[in-house]
Amino acid sequence: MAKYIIKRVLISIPVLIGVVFVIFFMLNVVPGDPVTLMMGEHIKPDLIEAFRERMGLDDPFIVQFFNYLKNALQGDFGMSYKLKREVSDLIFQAFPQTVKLTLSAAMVAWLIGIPSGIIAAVKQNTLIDRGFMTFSLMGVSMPVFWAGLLMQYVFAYKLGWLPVTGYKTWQSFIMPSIVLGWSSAGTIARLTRSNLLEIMKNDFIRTARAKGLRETTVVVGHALKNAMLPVVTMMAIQVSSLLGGAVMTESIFGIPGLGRVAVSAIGDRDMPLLQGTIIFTTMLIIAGNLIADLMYSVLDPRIRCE
Amino acid sequence: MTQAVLEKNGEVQAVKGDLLEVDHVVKEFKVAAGFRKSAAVVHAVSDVSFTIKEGETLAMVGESGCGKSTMGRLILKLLEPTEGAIRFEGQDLDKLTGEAMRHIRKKMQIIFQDPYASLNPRMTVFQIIAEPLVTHNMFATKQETEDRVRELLKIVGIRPEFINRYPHQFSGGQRQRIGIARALALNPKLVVCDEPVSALDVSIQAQILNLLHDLQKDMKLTYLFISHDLGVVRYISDRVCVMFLGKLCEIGNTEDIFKNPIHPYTKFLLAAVPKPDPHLRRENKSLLIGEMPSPVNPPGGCRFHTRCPYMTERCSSEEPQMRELQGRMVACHNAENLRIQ
Amino acid sequence: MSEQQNNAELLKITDLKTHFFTHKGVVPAVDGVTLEIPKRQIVGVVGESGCGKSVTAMSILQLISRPGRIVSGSIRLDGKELVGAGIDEIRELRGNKISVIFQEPMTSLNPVYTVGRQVSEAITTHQQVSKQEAKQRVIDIFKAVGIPEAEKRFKAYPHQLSGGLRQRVMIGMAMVCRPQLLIADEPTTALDVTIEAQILHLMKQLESDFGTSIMLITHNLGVVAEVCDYVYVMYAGKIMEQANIFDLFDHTGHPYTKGLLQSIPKPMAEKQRLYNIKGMVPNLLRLPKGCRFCPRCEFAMQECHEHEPELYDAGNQHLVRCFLYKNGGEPA
Amino acid sequence: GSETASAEGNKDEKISYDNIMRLGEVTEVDTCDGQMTTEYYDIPFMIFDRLVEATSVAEGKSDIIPGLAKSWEISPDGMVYTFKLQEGVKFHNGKDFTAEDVKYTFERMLLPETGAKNQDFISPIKGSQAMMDGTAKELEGLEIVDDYTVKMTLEAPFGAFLASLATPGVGIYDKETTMEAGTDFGLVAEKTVGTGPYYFKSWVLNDEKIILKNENYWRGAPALDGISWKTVADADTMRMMFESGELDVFDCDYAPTQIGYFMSNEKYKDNTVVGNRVGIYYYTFNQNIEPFGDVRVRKALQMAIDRQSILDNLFDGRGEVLSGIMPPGLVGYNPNLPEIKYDLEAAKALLAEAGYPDGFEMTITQSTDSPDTLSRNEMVQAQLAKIGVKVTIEQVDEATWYAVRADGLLPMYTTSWSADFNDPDNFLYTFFAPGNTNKRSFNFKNEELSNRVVAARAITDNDARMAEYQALEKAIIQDEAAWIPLFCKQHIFITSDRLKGFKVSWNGWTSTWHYYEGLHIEN
Amino acid sequence: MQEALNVADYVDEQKFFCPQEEDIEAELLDDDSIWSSLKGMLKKNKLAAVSLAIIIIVIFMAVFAPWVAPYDPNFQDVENLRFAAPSVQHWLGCDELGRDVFSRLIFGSRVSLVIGLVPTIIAMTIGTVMGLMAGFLGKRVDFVIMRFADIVLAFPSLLLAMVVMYTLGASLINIFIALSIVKWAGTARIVRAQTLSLKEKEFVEAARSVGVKKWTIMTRHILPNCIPNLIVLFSLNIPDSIMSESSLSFLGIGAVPPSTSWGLMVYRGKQYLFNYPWLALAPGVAILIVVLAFNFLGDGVRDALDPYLKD
Ligand SMILES: Nc1ncnc2c1ncn2[C@@H]1O[C@H](COP(=O)(O)OP(=O)(O)OP(=O)(O)O)[C@@H](O)[C@H]1O
Ligand SMILES: Nc1ncnc2c1ncn2[C@@H]1O[C@H](COP(=O)(O)OP(=O)(O)OP(=O)(O)O)[C@@H](O)[C@H]1O
Ligand SMILES: [Mg+2]
Ligand SMILES: [Mg+2]
Repeated sequence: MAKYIIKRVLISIPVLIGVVFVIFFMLNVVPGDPVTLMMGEHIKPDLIEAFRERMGLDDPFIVQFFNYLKNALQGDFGMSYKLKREVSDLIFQAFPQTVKLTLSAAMVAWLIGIPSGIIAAVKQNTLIDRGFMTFSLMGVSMPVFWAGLLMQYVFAYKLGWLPVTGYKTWQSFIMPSIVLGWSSAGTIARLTRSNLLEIMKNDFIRTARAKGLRETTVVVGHALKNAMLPVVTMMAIQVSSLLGGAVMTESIFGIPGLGRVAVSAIGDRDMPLLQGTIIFTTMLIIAGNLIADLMYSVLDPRIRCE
Repeated sequence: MTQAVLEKNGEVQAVKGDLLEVDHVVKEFKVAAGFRKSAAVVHAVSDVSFTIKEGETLAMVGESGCGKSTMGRLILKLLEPTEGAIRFEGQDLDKLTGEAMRHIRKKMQIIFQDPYASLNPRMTVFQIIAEPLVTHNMFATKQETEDRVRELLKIVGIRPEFINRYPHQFSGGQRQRIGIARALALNPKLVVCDEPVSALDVSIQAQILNLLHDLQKDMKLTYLFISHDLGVVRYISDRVCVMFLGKLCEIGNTEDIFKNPIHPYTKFLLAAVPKPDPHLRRENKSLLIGEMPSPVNPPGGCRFHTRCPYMTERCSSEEPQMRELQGRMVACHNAENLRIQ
Repeated sequence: MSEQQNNAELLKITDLKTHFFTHKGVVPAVDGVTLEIPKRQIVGVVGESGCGKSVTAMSILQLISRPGRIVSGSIRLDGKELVGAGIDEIRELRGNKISVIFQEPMTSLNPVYTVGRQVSEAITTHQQVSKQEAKQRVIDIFKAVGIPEAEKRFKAYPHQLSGGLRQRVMIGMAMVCRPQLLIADEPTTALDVTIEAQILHLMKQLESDFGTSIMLITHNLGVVAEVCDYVYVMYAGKIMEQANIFDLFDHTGHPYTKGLLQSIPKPMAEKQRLYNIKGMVPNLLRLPKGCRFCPRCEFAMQECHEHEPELYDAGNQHLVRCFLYKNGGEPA
Repeated sequence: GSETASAEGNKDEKISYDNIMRLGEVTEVDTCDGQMTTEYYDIPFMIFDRLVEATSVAEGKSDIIPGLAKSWEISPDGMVYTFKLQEGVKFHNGKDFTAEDVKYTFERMLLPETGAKNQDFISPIKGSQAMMDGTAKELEGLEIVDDYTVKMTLEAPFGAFLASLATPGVGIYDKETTMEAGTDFGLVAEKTVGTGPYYFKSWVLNDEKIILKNENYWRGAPALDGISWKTVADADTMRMMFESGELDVFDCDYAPTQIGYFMSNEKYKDNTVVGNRVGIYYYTFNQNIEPFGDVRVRKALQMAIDRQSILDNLFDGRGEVLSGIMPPGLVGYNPNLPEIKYDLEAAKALLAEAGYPDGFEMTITQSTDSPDTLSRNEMVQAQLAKIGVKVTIEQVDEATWYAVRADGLLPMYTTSWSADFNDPDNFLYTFFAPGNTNKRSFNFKNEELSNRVVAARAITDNDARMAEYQALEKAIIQDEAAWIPLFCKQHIFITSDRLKGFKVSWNGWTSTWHYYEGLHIEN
Repeated sequence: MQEALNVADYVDEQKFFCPQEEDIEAELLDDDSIWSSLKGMLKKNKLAAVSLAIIIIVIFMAVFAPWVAPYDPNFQDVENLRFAAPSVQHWLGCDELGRDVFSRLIFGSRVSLVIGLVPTIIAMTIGTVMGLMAGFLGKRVDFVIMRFADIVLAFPSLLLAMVVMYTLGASLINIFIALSIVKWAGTARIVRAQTLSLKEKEFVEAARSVGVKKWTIMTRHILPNCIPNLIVLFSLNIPDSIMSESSLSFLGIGAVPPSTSWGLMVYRGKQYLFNYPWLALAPGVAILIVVLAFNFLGDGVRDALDPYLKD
């Protein structure tokens, strides 16, 4: 198992490098000079040049890229142009909030998505099916910021039940998790439903019924575990979309997480910060993938080692 | 025939009409196995040699997974052998590329077992049957192609009016006929039939077998007939080769083998076939015990020795070679003794 | 039929109709089947693909799923009516008094649970037994169905077993509650001949050891000849002929049965064309008028095109659905 | 030293917000070092003191009052300023404030390696150019007479020198601590030390900055326990937070469209604080882009925009349409400037005269994340359509916008400017000095006028200087039509019930050291 | 050979195994094509049918916007209609510049739908080609393409789209590019997986055995069999793109005025949520309904085309 994890981590290194390269490349073709941005408008051109040289910004693209990689491997992601702080510090400060938000949103997504999917599948093509699917797909169909604002309006502003923003108490995570989680619950519900329907056509379900099992035992005991396999894989993909949604959720709910850092870094052309953030979010996604794979192997004996 | 074949010494009468020669062919697949395990090697076909004469039907029988289909695919060069050579009309397929190979392809065709998977569901009958013709530019105009397709449909017993229908609009037996028409389109010499009737009901099976039989007569076809149904094999083939776990056990004339199997595996195989006659019921049939070993770790020595009741010391250590016995080839150390029984 | 034989009856299906209500129309997959399974017998049901064999069998346990349902008829197990019984009553029978094994051993087992667990579930569903005891019984039954290293296999997952072993597990699962009736729906079709022979042998043994009646569904007449006592021949949702095994082969009645038997390739000194039934099984949505078989029948008469024949008695419990037997005995 | 350690030890202590003013901000700031920013002065204002302070005497009027300099003398030629410094003032970490700190602070600003952005405010001092060029290490014009006396000699007389020393960028730093802090200065709360009424308590990025009261402030401790700034990225969220009592002040600049709502709401009637912004909204012309090289076209566009309508509809009419550069409240404001009339017919006639009877196509560029600017541009788009001018609104991101503007390539755009210090120089020089007009993409072509803008700095007679500025204003805006002035507007704040004594500074900014004076919370 | 086969005789002789005509005629009625499956699904699944109707109506309104919209979407009447509440004249009220919200909604649907469609088509075309090549050609091609896909999939997609948008600048074309870059990889993966399984199908082997060229096999045998899946993917990708656009709009890098999109309308309207709620609610609900409709239709299509889920 350990060997497998190590192998997986090693495999993801080229992907990470590719990600850095892509970002590096894209930010290198942008108009708008980060140096001018950083140094202000009053500075003399020759000083700008000196600064560029010092920062290695005059080197060829490839050289810059490899220098960056070299430093990153030693944990040095450089200094934010705009905020003039260590990128790693900024990220570590923001990281826990994003992880918390993503995890709690994932929980919400599963709590809404899986039961809805199961009920919809069992009651296929009935009003109940449509109702549950509509409910869970509504999250996918509302812009996160819009849903967030509406929730804030109702639950914080009108009813005063929850704080409008914040991240220090668990109460303040309720709305953001629901908004974000709901936005991917539909995907999970849909996948659960269609997998369950597919699994229910399998011969072994007939076998289970022929044994005299109750229908609930058949569905929950025999079909569900099989149906969950692709849903688990989905989880990894969810991480990516949850992180994307976190960008907006964090803005709306005032959570100082990675998404906020990323947005401002993009706006400010803060290359080192942006690269750092993307590397870390990518690592989160890769970790999500890895966890999904491991869970898959736990669930599916065909993959698990003998 | 060609130089290559003539140069081969021995087996003079075989040389004369050999259309296909399979020469010590080995095929191994590397598969990624399991979560943590590294790649494993499946020994699908191990050192198999046989020949097929023009106009004859050679049947290949054996249990599931013993390598029959793999052998068929090797012959058609859908797979490349790991070792060994396959010669068609004396030409080594391995060495042929491009145009030459395309030329050879016209002479070899295949009919598959599954009448559902073997026809592209998104193509019309016309497109399916015309594809070989178009690929090899057999006809200049579409009209000529269409005429030929219609003719082929008539031959296999499908009304030509259905030329623009899709496969799902036909029954299993009809689909199999379409598959046969496609195989015949280029006037092949050799047709590999990979279990062409296993998926069909007996009544339809009889129709198809009759058709194959008639076509062979009329078109001088040579068949490699892969099947696990010994009844069918006995009906259709001139010679039979029996495979076990990637290796040949026995090759010989059909009637000889059916009447007097030598290799222990052949004996069990024949004994296991249920006879459609309640009077022939035997309460104490000699049953083969156990399951087929895995082709990933085939047993050493004779591959059958783990299940063979006549196993001797030698069987587990030394691999038996094919040798001639009573006008056929057998790979068993104890063949002489068993013959007497 | 004598009084005594009636007593020996385990299952009696009378005029069963199971139809599928698809959007293309009503498919009468089983269309008035009457069938009896006596105690301690192996009864075969044969026929071409799609003629309603499996649906008949599944109707017994009411495992028919939408859009199908039993339209009418009666199914009695030991005199107890099953049609219209509550789902809980049926569930109590499933796997307990009546169990089934299916054609595909590959897909009939749940891939994510150990076979031991799946089999012991059959026990714990119907009986209050400790986990330990259930396990012991599973291991015992595994031994009984000839699974080597039964203790070890208890913890195996289906994918770790070969097809033959899986089918044995299926049989073990079916037998573990000592059912009165075992429905075997093409139990050997997916298996190699050598394995098939083993499984058939095992089934015969079960019948004699446990006294279980077996309903064996197959399209392989060889298999029927090998193990069955009594045979029903189905065609397009109806029983065409029923007879004991010897009568069926020796005094074949129905032209359809004859066709089936003659289509089997036989070892012949000289190769000649095989007999075959022309045409193919009709679409159940558009059944021909009159006898369902008459469009394919060589002996079809005017009458056959107009009226549906009944099952006519040809003596010795041999019934044939053909006008040739209207007057009993040998064909007119 | 030991002070820093104890500050760190306190990190986890729970802060009670009972007596802390809670404010909100939409964007996170990059630094609290006043030298390094041109946009963010809230905290620099509060934690640092300047030599002099600008105080609001009346609405839109300011006076210079003593700060860390308790008095000063100006030589008659306006070249030498001698400051007497407060004695006994201590920095937040207990270090004494002396003349050495003033020298250090000024030199730090000018040294190129600092990368400061506010050199303009002290660049009149002699030798500053040499330092900025990197040729001098010390500021020639700044002389320490004794520990509490500093003498500054200017390159040339500069009437607004004192006013510019009151700007937030020239807060005085503690030499020793600041040098030690290096690049952490302005970023790490404990290391950012001043003499101001509050000290920098904590800064959690994208979340909250807190300053707490300086018990030992030399003018006396403030009434508030502290001030917190929450970063709330979304203005609508911020407004909800305010309305549900999580913030004490809502700055209507974040939601100008909501002014009407708040002003007409009974609930907030007594909680509205209004100040005039000493500033101006305007549209620019890039004279390098045709047809804006033609003064007739520029004039036509000036007349074709209904500025009153924009003010009324987008800012609830809270402001005043302007026709020049200098807004009311700025010294030198000219109330008698002729009005630029909204006159479509005249505009059309001018366009026809310039050879564009059917109008032309043009582009207005804005940065993407500003729906308010977009509304303004869309109104202008619709208004200009009436004289046949077809406007395309182009959106680019902020960084690009600034970069392109600095290259002088931005087409027409709209923005606003408000006074850093109360002198016309802060407007005219910033916009129309040679070089500056290019950096702002005006590309103003009249060199004579540009040179006069620079020369006006050195006029020692204040009245004469003001007269020159007024003349320049008329020439540039009305004769040359170098830009389209729109209006000045009020800056409106809504405060919570508990916050008392909230005032707007003389220039209409939020950031003001008046957060010290008279502001308190009644719970 | 030809002379050996007198076709007519031959057929005559064989006629006893020639299937009967009525039978085939009967079989032919069982049409299982994609279209008939979809038709059957629409009959059974009312929600999908309603969804389809909604989508058709919206598309109709978008195409014929100038005729359908009651007013010019950019006509401002700031003086009189600023924040006019919904009324008989202005069904959904007016915005801060006195423009008719309903008309803007109709015109906005153009951009939103185009953003739903165009990037999806581009991305899926690229993804299909890539997936086909990777799956069919295998080896190095597969390796290179799939590593690229891995990289794209390892990005948080919205961030990637943002970076692309910032790099290229906000414009409709760039949204297309950004979303295409983000989305192609998903399609590529799915097509690759399907290609791998189709490649093993016997009809492909049959084609190979007669020497059909690789490209022909890919285009004639594999691609058409991916189509049901692609249809499903397509119908599920469209709502995704519409949502992505609204997210980008929220971050200020979505559609560019004067063209308005629903996302942009929500973004601009949200500041009036309290006082003039129709400004944000109307486009928000429009997005909700259309995206839901696409999702339901997509689910229906999946149910209909997925052989496992068929009854
Ligand atoms: N592409 C492949 N990759 C890996 N293993 C393969 C491949 N093709 C075949 N094999 C393995 O090779 C062995 C022989 O397979 P083959 O299909 O030739 O058997 P067969 O005799 O045709 O069986 P059946 O009667 O089931 O068709 C099997 O164990 C099979 O799993
Ligand atoms: N779910 C269903 N919907 C519609 N028709 C069905 C369904 N299940 C079975 N049928 C129809 O019922 C008929 C009988 O099917 P059944 O499975 O009993 O055949 P069978 O005799 O077991 O054939 P096989 O040998 O192929 O298993 C078939 O024609 C089939 O089309
Ligand atoms: Mg095979
Ligand atoms: Mg069946």
